Amino acid sequence: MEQIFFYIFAIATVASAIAVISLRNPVHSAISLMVCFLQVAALFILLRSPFLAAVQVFIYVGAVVVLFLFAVMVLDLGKERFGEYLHHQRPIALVVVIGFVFVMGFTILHGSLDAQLGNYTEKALVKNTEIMGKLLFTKYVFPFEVVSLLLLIALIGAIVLAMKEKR
Amino acid sequence: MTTWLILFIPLISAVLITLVTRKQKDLSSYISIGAVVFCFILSINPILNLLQHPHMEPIQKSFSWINIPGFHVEMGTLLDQLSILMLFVVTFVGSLIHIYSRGYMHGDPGFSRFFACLSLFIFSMFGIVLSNNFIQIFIFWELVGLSSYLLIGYYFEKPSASDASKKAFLVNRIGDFGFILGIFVIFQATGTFNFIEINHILEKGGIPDSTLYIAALLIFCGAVGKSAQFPLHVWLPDAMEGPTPVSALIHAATMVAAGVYLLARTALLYHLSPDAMEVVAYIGGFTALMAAVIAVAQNDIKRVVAYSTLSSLGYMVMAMGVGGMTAGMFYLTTHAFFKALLFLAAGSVIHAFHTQNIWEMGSAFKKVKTTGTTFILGSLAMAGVFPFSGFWSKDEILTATFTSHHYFLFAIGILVAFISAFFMTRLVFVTFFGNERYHGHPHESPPVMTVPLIILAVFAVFSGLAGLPWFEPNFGTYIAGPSHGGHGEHGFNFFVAGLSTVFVIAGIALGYVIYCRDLDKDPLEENALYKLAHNKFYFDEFYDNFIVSKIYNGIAKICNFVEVNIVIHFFVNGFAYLTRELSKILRLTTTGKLQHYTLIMVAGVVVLFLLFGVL
Amino acid sequence: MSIFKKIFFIDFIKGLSLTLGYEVSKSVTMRYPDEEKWAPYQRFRGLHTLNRDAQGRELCVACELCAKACPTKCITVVPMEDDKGIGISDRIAKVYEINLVRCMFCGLCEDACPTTAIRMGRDYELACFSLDCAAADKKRLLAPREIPQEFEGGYVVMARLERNKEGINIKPDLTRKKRWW
Amino acid sequence: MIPLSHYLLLSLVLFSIGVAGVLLRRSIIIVLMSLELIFNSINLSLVAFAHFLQSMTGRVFVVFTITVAAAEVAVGLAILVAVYRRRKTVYVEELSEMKH
Amino acid sequence: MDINTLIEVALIIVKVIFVSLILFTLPIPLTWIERKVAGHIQVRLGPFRVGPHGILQPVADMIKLMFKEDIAPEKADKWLFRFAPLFAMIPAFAVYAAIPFGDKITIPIINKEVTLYISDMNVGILYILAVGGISVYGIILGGWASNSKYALLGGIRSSAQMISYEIALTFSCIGVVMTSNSLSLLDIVKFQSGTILGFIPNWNIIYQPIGFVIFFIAALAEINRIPFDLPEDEGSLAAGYHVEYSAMKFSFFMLTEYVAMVTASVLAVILFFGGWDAPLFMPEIPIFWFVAKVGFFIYLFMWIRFTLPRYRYDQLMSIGWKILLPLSLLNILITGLFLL
Repeated sequence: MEQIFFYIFAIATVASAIAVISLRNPVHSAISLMVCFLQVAALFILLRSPFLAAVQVFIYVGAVVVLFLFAVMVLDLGKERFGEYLHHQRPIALVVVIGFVFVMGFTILHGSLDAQLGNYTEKALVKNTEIMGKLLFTKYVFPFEVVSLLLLIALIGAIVLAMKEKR
Repeated sequence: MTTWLILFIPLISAVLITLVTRKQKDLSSYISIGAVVFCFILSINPILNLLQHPHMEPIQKSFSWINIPGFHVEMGTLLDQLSILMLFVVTFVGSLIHIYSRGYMHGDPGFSRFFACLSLFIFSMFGIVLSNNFIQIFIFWELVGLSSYLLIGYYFEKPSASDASKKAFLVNRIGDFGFILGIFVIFQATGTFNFIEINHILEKGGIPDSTLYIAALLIFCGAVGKSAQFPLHVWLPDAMEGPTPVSALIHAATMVAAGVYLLARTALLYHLSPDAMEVVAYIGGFTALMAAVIAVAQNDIKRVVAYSTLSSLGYMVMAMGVGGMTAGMFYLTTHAFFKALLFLAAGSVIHAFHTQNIWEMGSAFKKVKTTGTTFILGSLAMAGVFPFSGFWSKDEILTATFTSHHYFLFAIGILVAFISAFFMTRLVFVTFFGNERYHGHPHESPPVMTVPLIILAVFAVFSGLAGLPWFEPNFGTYIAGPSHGGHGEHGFNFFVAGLSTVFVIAGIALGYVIYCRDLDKDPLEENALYKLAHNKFYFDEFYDNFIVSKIYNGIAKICNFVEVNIVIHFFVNGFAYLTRELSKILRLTTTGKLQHYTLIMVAGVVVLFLLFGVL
Repeated sequence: MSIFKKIFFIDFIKGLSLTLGYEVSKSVTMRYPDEEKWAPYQRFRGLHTLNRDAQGRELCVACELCAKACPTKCITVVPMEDDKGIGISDRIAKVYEINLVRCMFCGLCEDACPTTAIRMGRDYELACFSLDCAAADKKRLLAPREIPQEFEGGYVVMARLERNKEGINIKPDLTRKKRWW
Repeated sequence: MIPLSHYLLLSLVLFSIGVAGVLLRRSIIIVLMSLELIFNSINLSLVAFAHFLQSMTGRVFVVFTITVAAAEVAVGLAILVAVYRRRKTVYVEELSEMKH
Repeated sequence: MDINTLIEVALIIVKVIFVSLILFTLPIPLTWIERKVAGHIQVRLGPFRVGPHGILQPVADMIKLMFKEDIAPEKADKWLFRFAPLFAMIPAFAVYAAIPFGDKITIPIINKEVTLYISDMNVGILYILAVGGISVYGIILGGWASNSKYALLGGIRSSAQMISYEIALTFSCIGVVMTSNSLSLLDIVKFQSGTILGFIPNWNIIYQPIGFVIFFIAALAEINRIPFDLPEDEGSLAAGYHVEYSAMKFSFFMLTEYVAMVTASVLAVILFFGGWDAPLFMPEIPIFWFVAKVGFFIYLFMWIRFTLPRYRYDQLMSIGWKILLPLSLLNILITGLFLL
């Protein structure tokens, strides 16, 4: 059962990811991106991380892709039909990427990059969110603060950048 | 804790005024006045404590600031007799001047800025007074210089004011350069910056006399700059471009006294180096005489007072030089009162007449009675007439000079007393009596200005009694030089007192004879000496034409040659050329296109994996 | 006070209570064509009527004063002699026509009439499908009205929607009347 | 039961697609989207490891990654808008001021 | 798979179908109610002709919408134009997967306990907010795909509005999460049972009055109701994002809006008004109190719609960012302080 779901989600993920980089219209790309993110969220649920799945939907689907759409619409890029939308460096790039896939795939399959599923307690799964919250505010409180500061800076930076210069 | 509080309240006030109350002008003055008055109230406790325990141990509170092996600097406060006295002078005179300023600066567009700078100044002055080591005193020394610069250049839209502030700043730098060198010499010799530790080491001895001599002279450089001694005295008269309360606070009562305070603080050093003391004494004496002579020939009321300040500072330095530390500090205290009084009264006079030229005043004593009375009281104190405070303090200096067998300096002292009495008489008569030369309607200043005047006048008259030699304890009980264990040298010499009184009365009489008439201009104007003095002995011109244009420009020309031909043409441009030629080759790799870089990056990862991971 | 207002949304609650009050109040509309009809006041100036006296004689004597008084000249009167006693005198209107397209229902004809023959009536449903009805002839003007002259109007009466070949007609039932206020 | 390597392979494929997008597309907005794909592949592998190793650290780290990604998109798109406003182009290779 | 699992799955499917059916049919009475409320507030009668008191009016409308011609603009993006209503509708329905309508009831005859919710997620509230956030896609894509400037402006406006207010909405919910110590809606409701001082119901509104006000305002903006219905501002944008839509696609948008309104009411009830908890010693009747409270909120939304005027767009933005967001942060802070 779980395997079926995994393969459905995986195939959908890959397909929508390919759609992201191959569609000509940025709006369509953004929609594919959204679909891809939703699939990843579903995979997170398979990986017993409902909180992360919700966060993924919340931030990626609910905010990031909307932001992309927003930018596309504000700049009105959707109507531009890109003449040549791929690069002249296409062949060499494809070679490199495929080489990358092979190299890394080889490493994953033949390396020791595998782990058996440890015996986990149901409690850890149910109380997932609570444990994560406690960790965030105890062990990882410093990174947490740093990241929140970063977010604040990004917020201000984005506002400053996007603001029209007043003359 | 109290000392830290005293130190930082003015800073907080300055910051508050700068950040918050620039628009609410009244509020900013209240904050500033409140801060300094609060400091005064806080400083009452140490004073009472001192009065009860004359031989109190110095209280140090410090924390480590820079701690490198072999180099330890701390931040701290030192509360001993000397600093408590200065604290009292600064807070007391400062409070009165702050209150006075509220009236004097009323309606000025930069009102808040003024009070912010004033608070900053008070903060830095406290820093000097309370610091327990050389580094800290130097920092606050410079901060005082900065705030003095800001306040002299307060009317920065006037070219003369901005020039004066620059001049003050630059001239002070020369002295400060010597000062910091002196600090390093001392550190080299003793390995510490802390005053008390230095004193302990000095008492133990073992430091070569030459080192002490050099250190003492270099530190004296700082005092020369800040206290405007010859040859760096040129900035002080120009500093009168600032608002009058500033002149009173900074350039009469407190900051210029910092040099004297420094000498007192390092008195042991000088005590161990008699040669240096000679230098100090003669420079002080020369300054006193020169400034007194110049003061005779000035027509600007503030400049007259400024030169008299210069002369008084020379007096104090001379006292320090002859070992009369108690006398010097006593004179510093009384001088702070009557000179602040004179400046504030002069400010009040300027407020009334809307001019600074004494030849455009006159005959207005009845219109400005309070100001006039207090001014005359201050002048009497300045002239050293019995029994005003000036008499007692000056007498002590003369006694100290006399008893230490510096008869030449003693003669100079007597002469200066005579000239001081003369020009103060001149100032009073020309300003307030004689025929009417003013325009408009002079009027008395508001109470916010006159009340501080009256308080200061009371102190100018009676503060001399604190040093009355027949009482025990007196001033010297608390402030004692290093040579005299517990007691100051409040000897009283009837010969000295009599001689000085005779000369003072002679000076007043001469002034009365010459100036107590209806005059339109100075009767001595045609005199050659007068002209020389009127032009301040051509010091400014000498500095401009000889030092700056000949020596300084010559060095500059040599430096310019070296820099342009060797540094710029060979090193800088040569390396630039080399770099440019090399970069022409390397530039080919930067296409500026993001995706090229990314491609190479990913390819690099693949290659690395092929090399190390897979194979 | 204003901060209190802001914190507790006083104005918002006032608005809500106002609308709630209206919600529970009676509606002021009438279901016009189907069930109810507005019976106008007597002073209403609708389609004209030509009156008769108590004996049923036409009051109009074709003096043409109304035609003279009409500012839009929409009244056409052609007099004729008559001895049949149709009118109150021996002069009656042969043709009495009002062009309703031009008429602006000012009521001056009514004022000018010496015999109170012409009166502004209370019919207001004057729309029609052909131009025939744009001119009201004598027959139409003389015909009795659904709301008689004496009826004191100014309220809603029940009505019935009637469809026939000529179009739609709303028949009022003057006995069942109501006021909404 | 799905082995860890499956998740890792999926993550790798997603990553490679992202890289390919960065390398191949000319529109800067698609490049940014591809970057998001890369972020997601990393998140996926982190969560997979966290799940299989029974460790919370990976999941916590994903929270940080998502935050950083959100910040990156906000700033990136703001830059994009600013650049587009000035240069009227969104093609990456036309924005090559950084050379020389 | 054993029989029990099958029954469970079947039960879930039944529940899903049941809830979907309710949601599909709910707008039918709601449109009628809304028009009636509008009529009465404006001192008129509202729909009256079709059926007694016009009760069949929505059916007539539905039939009309079904048989209208389905027009797509020529230069529209056909696929997105077609899918946008679905994008709007699916999240609106998906939200109900996590909403509890009541606790357990026992079906009398087969004597089986049935839970009155589709699933009790342990991140329920987060799920609802996340999925609710997706519904912006329908609007923004519908607006963009129509290739019409009114629609595009409406879409952009609404996406900006929804993103802005979603933050305040989420933050106001965090206060509730903090007091009830759980992300699960079931737990949140259970936390609110009981009374304080014996008679005041232990509802979150007591602890979170500011939170509720923020939630309510932000919810108004999220579901595009007056006074925040800028996306379909008739005055300046014709009808906003769905100006080019007609027939069934349009009805999908309408459906979405009504479902969103119901969702907002349901959330308000669950988070702040104790869910199915009966107030003031009233008897516990399954679902009844829940429906009653939701009904009240739906009525409140309609009532507000015909009371308040519409805000300007800049006012909308400044309310969201300058008032609600700081207030919600303050609310979290205060809640935290109280919890400490």
